[in-house]
Amino acid sequence: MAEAHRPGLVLRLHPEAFEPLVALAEWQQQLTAGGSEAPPAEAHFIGRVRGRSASGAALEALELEHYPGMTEAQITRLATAIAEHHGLLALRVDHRVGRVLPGEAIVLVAVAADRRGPAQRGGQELLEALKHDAPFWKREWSNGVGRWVEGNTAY
Amino acid sequence: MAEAHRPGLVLRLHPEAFEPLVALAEWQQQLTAGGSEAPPAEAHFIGRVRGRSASGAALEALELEHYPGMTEAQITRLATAIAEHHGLLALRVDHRVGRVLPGEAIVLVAVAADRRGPAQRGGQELLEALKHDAPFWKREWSNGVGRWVEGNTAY
Amino acid sequence: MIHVRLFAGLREQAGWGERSLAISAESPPDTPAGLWRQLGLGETVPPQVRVAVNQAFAALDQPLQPGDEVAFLPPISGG
Amino acid sequence: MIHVRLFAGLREQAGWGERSLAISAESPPDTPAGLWRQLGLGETVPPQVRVAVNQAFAALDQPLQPGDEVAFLPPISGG
Repeated sequence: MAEAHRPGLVLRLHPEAFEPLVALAEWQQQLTAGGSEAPPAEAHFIGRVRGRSASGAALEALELEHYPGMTEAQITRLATAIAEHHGLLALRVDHRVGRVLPGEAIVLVAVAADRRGPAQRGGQELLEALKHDAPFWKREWSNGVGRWVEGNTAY
Repeated sequence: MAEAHRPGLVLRLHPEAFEPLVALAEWQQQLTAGGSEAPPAEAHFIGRVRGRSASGAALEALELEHYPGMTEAQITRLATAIAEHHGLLALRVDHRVGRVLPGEAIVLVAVAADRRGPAQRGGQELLEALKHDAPFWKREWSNGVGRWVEGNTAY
Repeated sequence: MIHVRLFAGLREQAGWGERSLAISAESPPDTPAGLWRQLGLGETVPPQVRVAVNQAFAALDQPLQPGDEVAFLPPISGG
Repeated sequence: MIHVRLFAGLREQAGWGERSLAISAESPPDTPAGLWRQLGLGETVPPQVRVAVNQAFAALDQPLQPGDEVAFLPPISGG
């Protein structure tokens, strides 16, 4: 890559459904654009909406509120720190906002590195950072009633 | 899935180049066939051939020898044990054999689970198991000379 | 002026999401903790509420400047 | 008969990859360690070499049965 020492973050916030494998294909193409060698190690994580709420009721939808502006700034800060710590080559984050239906993807995290350890650890840390330190709030809708989710599902 | 309590392993050994995202798309389709809900958590790892040998020479190709029959049996045993330990929903392993060129994918590991922790940990364990306990042997070819790789690259 | 934003459950409890407050030139610089009281949101900011100033996390006692955007954030649940 | 297989570097050092050995009915059951000597591969199996019997890892002293497939595996480098 032209900027091998400044690992790039690609960040997309999606108000509509997105297809994680299409996002990954686009990212991989960018990484090898201009004949660059594909990274030796890639770790991905995809999170999708469950069909049940935390209380076990059938879920109609998950509503994702965020803080426009801070979301992008904060994810960039988090990703940059993790990339430097692990010496990553590239990162990609796709995150839904708005109304998300059961089975739809909420989040994609992808990390490229020279070795499997940094790729896997970097991807895990970035996902935890999104869950705890990026300004997103989930509201579960069941039977027409919305309930804000306090905190995250168990790791 | 029809067999929710018997997590399925899809295993493919590829004598020719394979496209990891195509394999993932096929696997995801199988997981949601018949209207089954997509798994809440998916972790993937893709490993590709580096352009340099362990000694730093330009690599022409990596040759992957394996033990037909034992490879499949052993990966099935490893995946089954890891799936039971972590309560996984599904697993997929794609592994190249034969002559692999720099930049080509050697391995894809994909794991589906109900939560991110088991998906990530299960995927990591399966990858380490493939590296240490499945009968594959790598030979690096540089300048027309082949050299068997003893052991694995650093984690 | 200081711009204040509330999100998610906090916004719904308060009944508003955005406000702008005038700051008088002679008053001491305000802080997020002071704003919370001044806006009638409560005596002290609850421990689970985090504060951002200009879209970055900040301390409750950070001195504020005219033009700052202050946000009170309920517990985060992203990813 | 017992079938013996060598892989990768071991195969190339030995100059062969597969052999079948007859077992006499009166001889005691052989083991992978015994086969290694009998085939002239060395006095003892080096610690980095692993053994598989019928395509599953096995101990060096596992008694062998007629029809078994015994493989000697150099250090693995998969994934």
